[in-house]
Amino acid sequence: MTLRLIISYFLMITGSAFAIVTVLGLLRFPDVYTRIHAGAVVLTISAVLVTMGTAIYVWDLFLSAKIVLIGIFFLFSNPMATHAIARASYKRQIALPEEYEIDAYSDYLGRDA
Amino acid sequence: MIMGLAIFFTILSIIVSYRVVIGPTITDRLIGADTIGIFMSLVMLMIALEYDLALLVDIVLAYAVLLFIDMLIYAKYFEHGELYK
Amino acid sequence: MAVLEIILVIFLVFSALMAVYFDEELISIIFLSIFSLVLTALYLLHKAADVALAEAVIGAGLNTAIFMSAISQIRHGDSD
Amino acid sequence: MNKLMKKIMISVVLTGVAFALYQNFSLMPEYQGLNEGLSNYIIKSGLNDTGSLNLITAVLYDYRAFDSLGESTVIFGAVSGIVLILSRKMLPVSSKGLSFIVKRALGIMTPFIALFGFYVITHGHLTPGGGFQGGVILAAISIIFSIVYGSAFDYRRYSPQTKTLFETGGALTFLGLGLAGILMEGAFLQNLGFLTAETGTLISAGSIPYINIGVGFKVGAGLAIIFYSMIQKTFEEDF
Repeated sequence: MTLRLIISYFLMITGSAFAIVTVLGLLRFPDVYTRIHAGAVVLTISAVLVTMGTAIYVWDLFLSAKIVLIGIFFLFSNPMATHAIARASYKRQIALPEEYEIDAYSDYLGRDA
Repeated sequence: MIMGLAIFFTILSIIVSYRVVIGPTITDRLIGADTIGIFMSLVMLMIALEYDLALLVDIVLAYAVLLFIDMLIYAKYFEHGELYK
Repeated sequence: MAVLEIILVIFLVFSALMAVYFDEELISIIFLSIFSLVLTALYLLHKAADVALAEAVIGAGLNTAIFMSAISQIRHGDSD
Repeated sequence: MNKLMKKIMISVVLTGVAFALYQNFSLMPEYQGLNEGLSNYIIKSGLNDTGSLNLITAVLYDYRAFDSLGESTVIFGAVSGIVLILSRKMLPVSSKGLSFIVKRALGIMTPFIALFGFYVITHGHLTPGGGFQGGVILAAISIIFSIVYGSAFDYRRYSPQTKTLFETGGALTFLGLGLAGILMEGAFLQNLGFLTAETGTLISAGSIPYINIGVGFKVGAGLAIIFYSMIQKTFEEDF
Protein backbone atom coordinates (compact mmCIF):
# COMPACT_ATOMS: atom_id res chain seq x y z
CA MET A 1 0.00 0.00 0.00
CA THR A 2 2.11 2.79 -1.26
CA LEU A 3 1.37 6.48 -1.10
CA ARG A 4 0.35 6.53 -4.76
CA LEU A 5 -2.34 3.90 -4.23
CA ILE A 6 -3.64 5.72 -1.15
CA ILE A 7 -3.95 8.96 -3.14
CA SER A 8 -5.72 7.22 -6.02
CA TYR A 9 -8.15 5.42 -3.70
CA PHE A 10 -8.85 8.69 -1.91
CA LEU A 11 -9.66 10.40 -5.22
CA MET A 12 -11.88 7.55 -6.39
CA ILE A 13 -13.81 7.37 -3.12
CA THR A 14 -14.33 11.13 -3.11
CA GLY A 15 -15.62 10.92 -6.65
CA SER A 16 -17.99 8.13 -5.67
CA ALA A 17 -19.30 10.27 -2.82
CA PHE A 18 -19.97 13.05 -5.29
CA ALA A 19 -21.73 10.51 -7.52
CA ILE A 20 -24.03 9.60 -4.62
CA VAL A 21 -24.73 13.31 -4.14
CA THR A 22 -25.56 13.53 -7.86
CA VAL A 23 -28.05 10.70 -7.66
CA LEU A 24 -29.63 12.17 -4.52
CA GLY A 25 -29.97 15.53 -6.23
CA LEU A 26 -31.44 14.01 -9.36
CA LEU A 27 -34.00 12.07 -7.40
CA ARG A 28 -34.92 14.49 -4.62
CA PHE A 29 -34.78 18.02 -6.01
CA PRO A 30 -38.20 19.51 -6.63
CA ASP A 31 -37.69 21.38 -9.89
CA VAL A 32 -36.34 20.70 -13.37
CA TYR A 33 -33.70 23.41 -13.27
CA THR A 34 -32.36 22.41 -9.86
CA ARG A 35 -32.04 18.86 -11.18
CA ILE A 36 -30.06 20.22 -14.13
CA HIS A 37 -27.80 21.92 -11.61
CA ALA A 38 -27.19 18.61 -9.86
CA GLY A 39 -26.53 16.86 -13.14
CA ALA A 40 -24.10 19.47 -14.40
CA VAL A 41 -21.89 20.58 -11.54
CA VAL A 42 -21.64 17.64 -9.18
CA LEU A 43 -21.55 15.01 -11.90
CA THR A 44 -18.67 16.78 -13.63
CA ILE A 45 -16.53 16.97 -10.53
CA SER A 46 -17.36 13.33 -9.75
CA ALA A 47 -16.31 12.09 -13.20
CA VAL A 48 -13.15 14.19 -13.17
CA LEU A 49 -12.14 12.96 -9.72
CA VAL A 50 -12.70 9.31 -10.63
CA THR A 51 -10.73 9.61 -13.87
CA MET A 52 -7.87 11.37 -12.08
CA GLY A 53 -7.86 8.61 -9.47
CA THR A 54 -7.69 5.90 -12.12
CA ALA A 55 -4.92 7.80 -13.95
CA ILE A 56 -2.86 7.78 -10.75
CA TYR A 57 -3.82 4.14 -10.13
CA VAL A 58 -2.41 2.80 -13.41
CA TRP A 59 0.69 5.07 -13.40
CA ASP A 60 1.83 4.37 -16.93
CA LEU A 61 2.82 7.27 -19.14
CA PHE A 62 0.64 6.83 -22.22
CA LEU A 63 -2.27 5.15 -20.48
CA SER A 64 -2.39 7.83 -17.78
CA ALA A 65 -2.22 10.53 -20.42
CA LYS A 66 -5.14 8.94 -22.26
CA ILE A 67 -7.24 8.69 -19.08
CA VAL A 68 -6.43 12.30 -18.17
CA LEU A 69 -7.59 13.22 -21.68
CA ILE A 70 -10.92 11.52 -20.97
CA GLY A 71 -11.19 13.50 -17.72
CA ILE A 72 -10.47 16.78 -19.50
CA PHE A 73 -13.05 15.89 -22.11
CA PHE A 74 -15.66 15.29 -19.37
CA LEU A 75 -14.67 18.59 -17.78
CA PHE A 76 -15.44 20.40 -21.03
CA SER A 77 -18.30 18.41 -22.49
CA ASN A 78 -20.70 17.73 -19.65
CA PRO A 79 -21.35 21.36 -18.55
CA MET A 80 -21.71 22.35 -22.18
CA ALA A 81 -24.24 19.64 -22.92
CA THR A 82 -26.28 20.48 -19.84
CA HIS A 83 -26.05 24.17 -20.71
CA ALA A 84 -27.45 23.49 -24.16
CA ILE A 85 -30.26 21.34 -22.79
CA ALA A 86 -31.14 23.89 -20.11
CA ARG A 87 -31.19 26.74 -22.63
CA ALA A 88 -33.37 24.71 -24.96
CA SER A 89 -35.84 23.86 -22.23
CA TYR A 90 -35.92 27.51 -21.12
CA LYS A 91 -36.66 28.61 -24.66
CA ARG A 92 -39.40 26.00 -25.04
CA GLN A 93 -40.92 27.18 -21.71
CA ILE A 94 -40.76 23.75 -20.10
CA ALA A 95 -41.98 23.82 -16.49
CA LEU A 96 -41.49 27.54 -16.03
CA PRO A 97 -43.58 29.51 -13.54
CA GLU A 98 -46.16 31.96 -14.75
CA GLU A 99 -44.65 35.09 -13.24
CA TYR A 100 -41.05 35.82 -12.41
CA GLU A 101 -39.57 37.87 -9.66
CA ILE A 102 -36.19 38.12 -11.41
CA ASP A 103 -35.61 36.89 -14.94
CA ALA A 104 -32.21 38.06 -16.15
CA TYR A 105 -31.88 35.41 -18.82
CA SER A 106 -34.78 36.67 -20.91
CA ASP A 107 -33.13 40.10 -21.03
CA TYR A 108 -29.94 38.42 -22.22
CA LEU A 109 -31.81 36.40 -24.81
CA GLY A 110 -33.62 39.50 -26.00
CA ARG A 111 -30.30 41.24 -26.49
CA ASP A 112 -28.87 38.16 -28.18
CA ALA A 113 -31.91 37.71 -30.39
CA MET B 1 -11.78 -2.28 -5.30
CA ILE B 2 -11.94 -1.55 -9.01
CA MET B 3 -14.67 -4.11 -9.67
CA GLY B 4 -16.51 -2.85 -6.57
CA LEU B 5 -16.49 0.65 -8.02
CA ALA B 6 -17.80 -0.70 -11.33
CA ILE B 7 -20.69 -2.46 -9.56
CA PHE B 8 -21.33 0.69 -7.52
CA PHE B 9 -21.61 2.91 -10.59
CA THR B 10 -23.83 0.37 -12.35
CA ILE B 11 -26.24 0.31 -9.41
CA LEU B 12 -26.20 4.11 -9.32
CA SER B 13 -27.13 4.27 -12.99
CA ILE B 14 -29.98 1.81 -12.42
CA ILE B 15 -31.23 4.13 -9.67
CA VAL B 16 -30.94 7.14 -11.97
CA SER B 17 -32.96 5.35 -14.64
CA TYR B 18 -35.92 5.78 -12.25
CA ARG B 19 -35.75 9.48 -13.09
CA VAL B 20 -35.58 8.68 -16.81
CA VAL B 21 -38.67 6.51 -16.55
CA ILE B 22 -40.78 8.74 -14.36
CA GLY B 23 -39.44 12.22 -15.07
CA PRO B 24 -42.30 14.61 -15.59
CA THR B 25 -40.71 16.61 -18.41
CA ILE B 26 -38.45 15.61 -21.26
CA THR B 27 -35.57 17.63 -19.79
CA ASP B 28 -35.51 15.35 -16.74
CA ARG B 29 -35.16 12.34 -18.97
CA LEU B 30 -32.35 13.93 -20.96
CA ILE B 31 -30.38 14.87 -17.85
CA GLY B 32 -30.91 11.35 -16.51
CA ALA B 33 -29.67 9.85 -19.78
CA ASP B 34 -26.58 12.07 -19.68
CA THR B 35 -25.87 10.99 -16.10
CA ILE B 36 -26.29 7.32 -17.01
CA GLY B 37 -23.96 7.80 -19.97
CA ILE B 38 -21.18 9.27 -17.86
CA PHE B 39 -21.62 6.67 -15.11
CA MET B 40 -21.49 3.82 -17.61
CA SER B 41 -18.40 5.25 -19.31
CA LEU B 42 -16.78 5.26 -15.87
CA VAL B 43 -17.85 1.60 -15.60
CA MET B 44 -16.17 0.91 -18.95
CA LEU B 45 -13.02 2.62 -17.67
CA MET B 46 -13.07 0.39 -14.59
CA ILE B 47 -13.47 -2.73 -16.73
CA ALA B 48 -10.53 -1.64 -18.90
CA LEU B 49 -8.42 -1.14 -15.78
CA GLU B 50 -9.47 -4.49 -14.33
CA TYR B 51 -8.33 -6.34 -17.43
CA ASP B 52 -5.21 -4.14 -17.62
CA LEU B 53 -5.63 -3.66 -21.36
CA ALA B 54 -4.57 -0.24 -22.62
CA LEU B 55 -6.45 -0.54 -25.87
CA LEU B 56 -9.84 -0.71 -24.18
CA VAL B 57 -9.46 2.91 -23.04
CA ASP B 58 -9.92 4.12 -26.63
CA ILE B 59 -13.49 2.86 -26.58
CA VAL B 60 -14.29 4.98 -23.52
CA LEU B 61 -12.98 8.08 -25.29
CA ALA B 62 -14.99 7.30 -28.43
CA TYR B 63 -18.11 6.76 -26.36
CA ALA B 64 -17.61 10.03 -24.46
CA VAL B 65 -17.28 11.98 -27.72
CA LEU B 66 -20.39 10.43 -29.23
CA LEU B 67 -22.43 10.88 -26.04
CA PHE B 68 -21.62 14.57 -26.12
CA ILE B 69 -22.72 14.83 -29.74
CA ASP B 70 -25.93 12.98 -28.88
CA MET B 71 -26.71 15.50 -26.17
CA LEU B 72 -26.07 18.36 -28.59
CA ILE B 73 -28.46 16.79 -31.11
CA TYR B 74 -31.19 16.48 -28.45
CA ALA B 75 -30.62 20.08 -27.36
CA LYS B 76 -30.79 21.32 -30.95
CA TYR B 77 -34.03 19.47 -31.51
CA PHE B 78 -35.62 20.89 -28.37
CA GLU B 79 -34.42 24.39 -28.99
CA HIS B 80 -35.51 24.78 -32.59
CA GLY B 81 -37.97 21.95 -33.12
CA GLU B 82 -35.93 20.74 -36.08
CA LEU B 83 -32.34 20.02 -36.88
CA TYR B 84 -31.89 22.19 -39.93
CA LYS B 85 -31.58 25.69 -38.46
CA MET C 1 -17.10 -10.21 -12.22
CA ALA C 2 -20.18 -12.41 -12.37
CA VAL C 3 -22.10 -9.96 -10.17
CA LEU C 4 -21.36 -7.10 -12.55
CA GLU C 5 -22.46 -9.19 -15.50
CA ILE C 6 -25.77 -10.10 -13.84
CA ILE C 7 -26.49 -6.47 -12.94
CA LEU C 8 -25.63 -5.32 -16.45
CA VAL C 9 -27.89 -7.94 -18.04
CA ILE C 10 -30.76 -6.90 -15.75
CA PHE C 11 -30.20 -3.28 -16.73
CA LEU C 12 -30.10 -4.28 -20.41
CA VAL C 13 -33.44 -6.08 -20.23
CA PHE C 14 -34.95 -3.21 -18.25
CA SER C 15 -33.92 -0.58 -20.79
CA ALA C 16 -35.12 -2.72 -23.69
CA LEU C 17 -38.52 -3.17 -22.01
CA MET C 18 -38.78 0.55 -21.34
CA ALA C 19 -37.89 1.36 -24.95
CA VAL C 20 -40.84 -0.74 -26.04
CA TYR C 21 -43.17 0.42 -23.26
CA PHE C 22 -43.33 4.16 -23.96
CA ASP C 23 -45.54 5.49 -26.69
CA GLU C 24 -43.60 8.67 -27.42
CA GLU C 25 -40.74 8.16 -29.85
CA LEU C 26 -38.28 10.48 -28.13
CA ILE C 27 -38.28 8.53 -24.89
CA SER C 28 -37.86 5.32 -26.84
CA ILE C 29 -34.81 6.81 -28.57
CA ILE C 30 -33.33 7.82 -25.22
CA PHE C 31 -33.81 4.30 -23.88
CA LEU C 32 -32.34 2.81 -27.06
CA SER C 33 -29.18 4.84 -26.56
CA ILE C 34 -29.02 3.61 -22.95
CA PHE C 35 -29.51 0.06 -24.28
CA SER C 36 -26.59 0.31 -26.66
CA LEU C 37 -24.49 1.82 -23.88
CA VAL C 38 -25.10 -1.12 -21.55
CA LEU C 39 -24.47 -3.49 -24.45
CA THR C 40 -21.11 -1.81 -25.03
CA ALA C 41 -20.18 -2.35 -21.39
CA LEU C 42 -21.18 -6.02 -21.69
CA TYR C 43 -19.06 -6.49 -24.80
CA LEU C 44 -16.15 -4.89 -22.98
CA LEU C 45 -16.69 -7.25 -20.06
CA HIS C 46 -16.28 -10.16 -22.47
CA LYS C 47 -13.12 -8.58 -23.96
CA ALA C 48 -14.70 -8.10 -27.39
CA ALA C 49 -13.00 -4.78 -28.01
CA ASP C 50 -13.72 -4.40 -31.72
CA VAL C 51 -17.40 -5.23 -31.43
CA ALA C 52 -17.66 -2.90 -28.44
CA LEU C 53 -16.22 0.00 -30.42
CA ALA C 54 -18.55 -0.69 -33.33
CA GLU C 55 -21.55 -0.92 -31.02
CA ALA C 56 -20.62 2.31 -29.22
CA VAL C 57 -20.11 4.19 -32.46
CA ILE C 58 -23.23 2.91 -34.18
CA GLY C 59 -25.58 2.73 -31.20
CA ALA C 60 -24.61 6.00 -29.61
CA GLY C 61 -23.68 8.23 -32.49
CA LEU C 62 -25.29 7.03 -35.64
CA ASN C 63 -28.62 5.65 -34.45
CA THR C 64 -29.48 8.74 -32.45
CA ALA C 65 -28.50 11.12 -35.25
CA ILE C 66 -30.51 9.25 -37.87
CA PHE C 67 -33.54 8.73 -35.62
CA MET C 68 -33.61 12.35 -34.52
CA SER C 69 -33.34 13.60 -38.09
CA ALA C 70 -36.17 11.26 -39.07
CA ILE C 71 -38.31 12.58 -36.23
CA SER C 72 -37.54 16.16 -37.14
CA GLN C 73 -38.67 15.38 -40.69
CA ILE C 74 -41.88 13.70 -39.54
CA ARG C 75 -42.94 16.20 -36.94
CA HIS C 76 -41.90 19.35 -38.71
CA GLY C 77 -44.68 21.89 -38.57
CA ASP C 78 -46.72 20.64 -35.66
CA SER C 79 -43.96 20.80 -33.07
CA ASP C 80 -44.25 24.50 -32.37
CA MET D 1 -23.61 3.21 -82.27
CA ASN D 2 -24.22 4.39 -78.75
CA LYS D 3 -25.96 1.15 -77.84
CA LEU D 4 -23.15 -0.85 -79.34
CA MET D 5 -20.56 1.05 -77.29
CA LYS D 6 -22.61 0.43 -74.18
CA LYS D 7 -22.80 -3.28 -74.87
CA ILE D 8 -19.08 -3.49 -75.53
CA MET D 9 -18.26 -1.67 -72.31
CA ILE D 10 -20.60 -3.85 -70.28
CA SER D 11 -19.10 -7.00 -71.73
CA VAL D 12 -15.56 -5.78 -71.01
CA VAL D 13 -16.45 -5.05 -67.38
CA LEU D 14 -18.19 -8.42 -67.03
CA THR D 15 -15.16 -10.19 -68.45
CA GLY D 16 -12.98 -8.46 -65.90
CA VAL D 17 -15.27 -9.49 -63.06
CA ALA D 18 -15.33 -13.06 -64.35
CA PHE D 19 -11.54 -13.10 -64.50
CA ALA D 20 -11.27 -11.84 -60.89
CA LEU D 21 -13.81 -14.39 -59.69
CA TYR D 22 -12.01 -17.21 -61.50
CA GLN D 23 -8.71 -16.17 -59.91
CA ASN D 24 -10.29 -16.19 -56.47
CA PHE D 25 -12.07 -19.51 -56.88
CA SER D 26 -8.98 -21.24 -58.16
CA LEU D 27 -7.10 -20.19 -55.02
CA MET D 28 -9.67 -21.55 -52.56
CA PRO D 29 -8.40 -24.21 -50.15
CA GLU D 30 -10.11 -27.50 -49.43
CA TYR D 31 -12.89 -27.51 -46.85
CA GLN D 32 -11.55 -28.86 -43.57
CA GLY D 33 -14.54 -28.82 -41.27
CA LEU D 34 -15.78 -25.96 -39.17
CA ASN D 35 -13.97 -26.66 -35.93
CA GLU D 36 -10.66 -27.70 -37.38
CA GLY D 37 -10.00 -25.27 -40.12
CA LEU D 38 -10.73 -21.65 -40.05
CA SER D 39 -10.65 -20.06 -36.61
CA ASN D 40 -7.67 -22.06 -35.41
CA TYR D 41 -5.87 -21.29 -38.61
CA ILE D 42 -6.50 -17.57 -38.30
CA ILE D 43 -5.48 -17.45 -34.64
CA LYS D 44 -2.36 -19.48 -35.31
CA SER D 45 -1.02 -17.90 -38.47
CA GLY D 46 -2.97 -14.69 -38.98
CA LEU D 47 -0.12 -12.57 -37.70
CA ASN D 48 2.38 -14.23 -40.03
CA ASP D 49 0.09 -14.02 -43.02
CA THR D 50 -0.97 -10.41 -42.73
CA GLY D 51 1.30 -8.68 -40.24
CA SER D 52 -1.72 -7.14 -38.52
CA LEU D 53 -1.83 -7.32 -34.72
CA ASN D 54 -5.60 -6.90 -34.65
CA LEU D 55 -6.88 -10.17 -36.07
CA ILE D 56 -10.38 -8.83 -36.66
CA THR D 57 -8.97 -6.20 -38.99
CA ALA D 58 -6.90 -8.95 -40.60
CA VAL D 59 -10.08 -10.92 -41.29
CA LEU D 60 -12.05 -7.89 -42.44
CA TYR D 61 -9.51 -6.33 -44.78
CA ASP D 62 -7.32 -9.25 -45.81
CA TYR D 63 -9.00 -12.65 -45.61
CA ARG D 64 -12.50 -11.33 -46.21
CA ALA D 65 -11.74 -8.09 -48.00
CA PHE D 66 -14.14 -8.95 -50.78
CA ASP D 67 -17.00 -8.99 -48.25
CA SER D 68 -15.93 -5.57 -47.00
CA LEU D 69 -16.03 -4.32 -50.57
CA GLY D 70 -19.59 -5.60 -50.79
CA GLU D 71 -20.52 -3.88 -47.54
CA SER D 72 -19.15 -0.56 -48.67
CA THR D 73 -21.07 -1.01 -51.92
CA VAL D 74 -24.21 -1.42 -49.79
CA ILE D 75 -23.44 1.89 -48.08
CA PHE D 76 -22.91 3.47 -51.49
CA GLY D 77 -26.30 2.20 -52.62
CA ALA D 78 -27.98 3.54 -49.49
CA VAL D 79 -26.38 6.95 -49.96
CA SER D 80 -27.42 7.05 -53.60
CA GLY D 81 -31.01 6.16 -52.78
CA ILE D 82 -31.34 8.65 -49.96
CA VAL D 83 -29.82 11.46 -51.99
CA LEU D 84 -32.04 10.62 -54.95
CA ILE D 85 -35.20 10.68 -52.84
CA LEU D 86 -34.52 13.41 -50.30
CA SER D 87 -32.25 16.00 -51.84
CA ARG D 88 -33.77 19.11 -53.30
CA LYS D 89 -32.30 21.98 -55.19
CA MET D 90 -32.45 25.67 -54.22
CA LEU D 91 -32.26 25.04 -50.49
CA PRO D 92 -32.59 27.86 -47.99
CA VAL D 93 -29.59 27.38 -45.72
CA SER D 94 -29.74 28.55 -42.14
CA SER D 95 -27.01 29.54 -39.74
CA LYS D 96 -28.73 29.97 -36.41
CA GLY D 97 -27.11 27.13 -34.51
CA LEU D 98 -26.77 26.73 -30.77
CA SER D 99 -25.60 29.28 -28.24
CA PHE D 100 -22.36 31.23 -28.32
CA ILE D 101 -20.74 29.17 -25.56
CA VAL D 102 -21.18 25.90 -27.44
CA LYS D 103 -19.98 27.44 -30.70
CA ARG D 104 -16.81 28.88 -29.18
CA ALA D 105 -15.97 25.74 -27.20
CA LEU D 106 -16.55 23.38 -30.10
CA GLY D 107 -14.25 25.52 -32.19
CA ILE D 108 -11.52 24.40 -29.82
CA MET D 109 -12.67 20.79 -29.50
CA THR D 110 -13.48 19.86 -33.09
CA PRO D 111 -9.86 19.48 -34.34
CA PHE D 112 -9.14 17.03 -31.54
CA ILE D 113 -12.21 14.99 -32.42
CA ALA D 114 -10.98 14.90 -36.03
CA LEU D 115 -7.54 13.84 -34.80
CA PHE D 116 -9.10 11.04 -32.78
CA GLY D 117 -11.04 9.88 -35.81
CA PHE D 118 -7.88 9.75 -37.90
CA TYR D 119 -6.14 7.91 -35.05
CA VAL D 120 -8.84 5.25 -35.00
CA ILE D 121 -8.65 4.89 -38.79
CA THR D 122 -4.89 4.71 -39.19
CA HIS D 123 -4.28 2.46 -36.18
CA GLY D 124 -6.87 -0.04 -37.35
CA HIS D 125 -4.34 -2.85 -37.63
CA LEU D 126 -2.84 -2.22 -34.18
CA THR D 127 -5.72 -1.28 -31.86
CA PRO D 128 -9.47 -1.93 -31.99
CA GLY D 129 -11.25 0.10 -34.59
CA GLY D 130 -10.61 0.57 -38.23
CA GLY D 131 -12.15 2.21 -41.21
CA PHE D 132 -15.81 1.95 -40.32
CA GLN D 133 -15.60 3.10 -36.71
CA GLY D 134 -13.22 5.96 -37.43
CA GLY D 135 -15.33 6.93 -40.41
CA VAL D 136 -18.37 7.34 -38.17
CA ILE D 137 -16.31 9.58 -35.87
CA LEU D 138 -15.33 11.65 -38.90
CA ALA D 139 -18.97 11.87 -39.93
CA ALA D 140 -19.67 13.20 -36.43
CA ILE D 141 -17.62 16.27 -37.38
CA SER D 142 -20.03 17.08 -40.18
CA ILE D 143 -22.92 16.42 -37.79
CA ILE D 144 -21.34 18.88 -35.32
CA PHE D 145 -21.02 21.50 -38.03
CA SER D 146 -24.61 21.30 -39.13
CA ILE D 147 -25.94 20.99 -35.57
CA VAL D 148 -23.90 23.62 -33.77
CA TYR D 149 -23.09 26.19 -36.44
CA GLY D 150 -26.14 25.74 -38.63
CA SER D 151 -26.40 23.99 -41.93
CA ALA D 152 -25.01 26.96 -43.89
CA PHE D 153 -21.62 26.46 -42.24
CA ASP D 154 -21.62 22.79 -43.12
CA TYR D 155 -22.61 23.64 -46.67
CA ARG D 156 -19.82 26.19 -47.00
CA ARG D 157 -17.06 24.10 -45.41
CA TYR D 158 -17.89 20.71 -46.86
CA SER D 159 -20.22 21.14 -49.76
CA PRO D 160 -22.01 18.00 -51.01
CA GLN D 161 -19.69 17.96 -54.02
CA THR D 162 -16.67 17.68 -51.71
CA LYS D 163 -18.33 14.90 -49.75
CA THR D 164 -19.12 13.04 -52.96
CA LEU D 165 -15.50 13.46 -54.02
CA PHE D 166 -14.30 11.99 -50.72
CA GLU D 167 -16.70 9.08 -50.98
CA THR D 168 -15.83 8.11 -54.52
CA GLY D 169 -12.15 8.63 -53.75
CA GLY D 170 -12.37 6.18 -50.86
CA ALA D 171 -14.18 3.61 -52.97
CA LEU D 172 -11.66 4.03 -55.80
CA THR D 173 -8.79 3.58 -53.32
CA PHE D 174 -10.29 0.28 -52.23
CA LEU D 175 -10.80 -0.89 -55.81
CA GLY D 176 -7.38 0.32 -56.91
CA LEU D 177 -5.68 -1.61 -54.14
CA GLY D 178 -7.65 -4.67 -55.23
CA LEU D 179 -6.49 -4.26 -58.81
CA ALA D 180 -2.92 -3.72 -57.61
CA GLY D 181 -3.30 -7.03 -55.81
CA ILE D 182 -4.19 -8.67 -59.12
CA LEU D 183 -1.25 -7.08 -60.91
CA MET D 184 1.42 -7.70 -58.31
CA GLU D 185 0.36 -10.70 -56.22
CA GLY D 186 -1.96 -12.58 -58.50
CA ALA D 187 -5.37 -12.29 -56.82
CA PHE D 188 -8.00 -9.64 -56.27
CA LEU D 189 -7.40 -7.75 -53.01
CA GLN D 190 -4.37 -9.86 -52.16
CA ASN D 191 -2.24 -8.23 -49.50
CA LEU D 192 0.64 -6.36 -51.07
CA GLY D 193 3.77 -8.07 -49.83
CA PHE D 194 6.33 -5.41 -50.66
CA LEU D 195 4.67 -2.89 -48.31
CA THR D 196 5.14 -5.05 -45.25
CA ALA D 197 7.41 -3.67 -42.57
CA GLU D 198 8.24 -4.63 -38.99
CA THR D 199 5.17 -5.84 -37.12
CA GLY D 200 3.72 -3.34 -34.68
CA THR D 201 4.81 -0.18 -36.42
CA LEU D 202 2.35 2.22 -37.98
CA ILE D 203 3.18 1.52 -41.62
CA SER D 204 3.09 -2.25 -41.67
CA ALA D 205 0.66 -5.00 -42.55
CA GLY D 206 0.86 -4.51 -46.29
CA SER D 207 -2.10 -2.76 -47.85
CA ILE D 208 -4.39 -2.97 -44.80
CA PRO D 209 -3.78 0.62 -43.53
CA TYR D 210 -4.45 2.07 -46.97
CA ILE D 211 -7.67 0.09 -47.33
CA ASN D 212 -8.59 1.37 -43.86
CA ILE D 213 -8.01 4.96 -44.94
CA GLY D 214 -10.13 4.47 -48.05
CA VAL D 215 -12.98 2.85 -46.15
CA GLY D 216 -12.78 5.54 -43.47
CA PHE D 217 -13.15 8.37 -45.95
CA LYS D 218 -15.90 6.52 -47.77
CA VAL D 219 -17.96 5.75 -44.67
CA GLY D 220 -17.45 9.18 -43.15
CA ALA D 221 -18.43 11.06 -46.28
CA GLY D 222 -21.33 8.69 -46.97
CA LEU D 223 -22.85 9.05 -43.52
CA ALA D 224 -22.35 12.81 -43.62
CA ILE D 225 -24.24 12.91 -46.93
CA ILE D 226 -27.03 10.80 -45.42
CA PHE D 227 -27.33 13.06 -42.38
CA TYR D 228 -27.21 16.26 -44.41
CA SER D 229 -29.88 14.97 -46.78
CA MET D 230 -32.13 13.81 -43.98
CA ILE D 231 -32.19 17.01 -41.94
CA GLN D 232 -33.22 19.17 -44.86
CA LYS D 233 -36.32 21.22 -44.55
CA THR D 234 -39.35 20.04 -46.47
CA PHE D 235 -41.25 22.73 -48.30
CA GLU D 236 -44.93 23.06 -47.99
CA GLU D 237 -45.16 24.10 -51.64
CA ASP D 238 -43.80 20.77 -52.73
CA PHE D 239 -46.95 18.94 -51.85
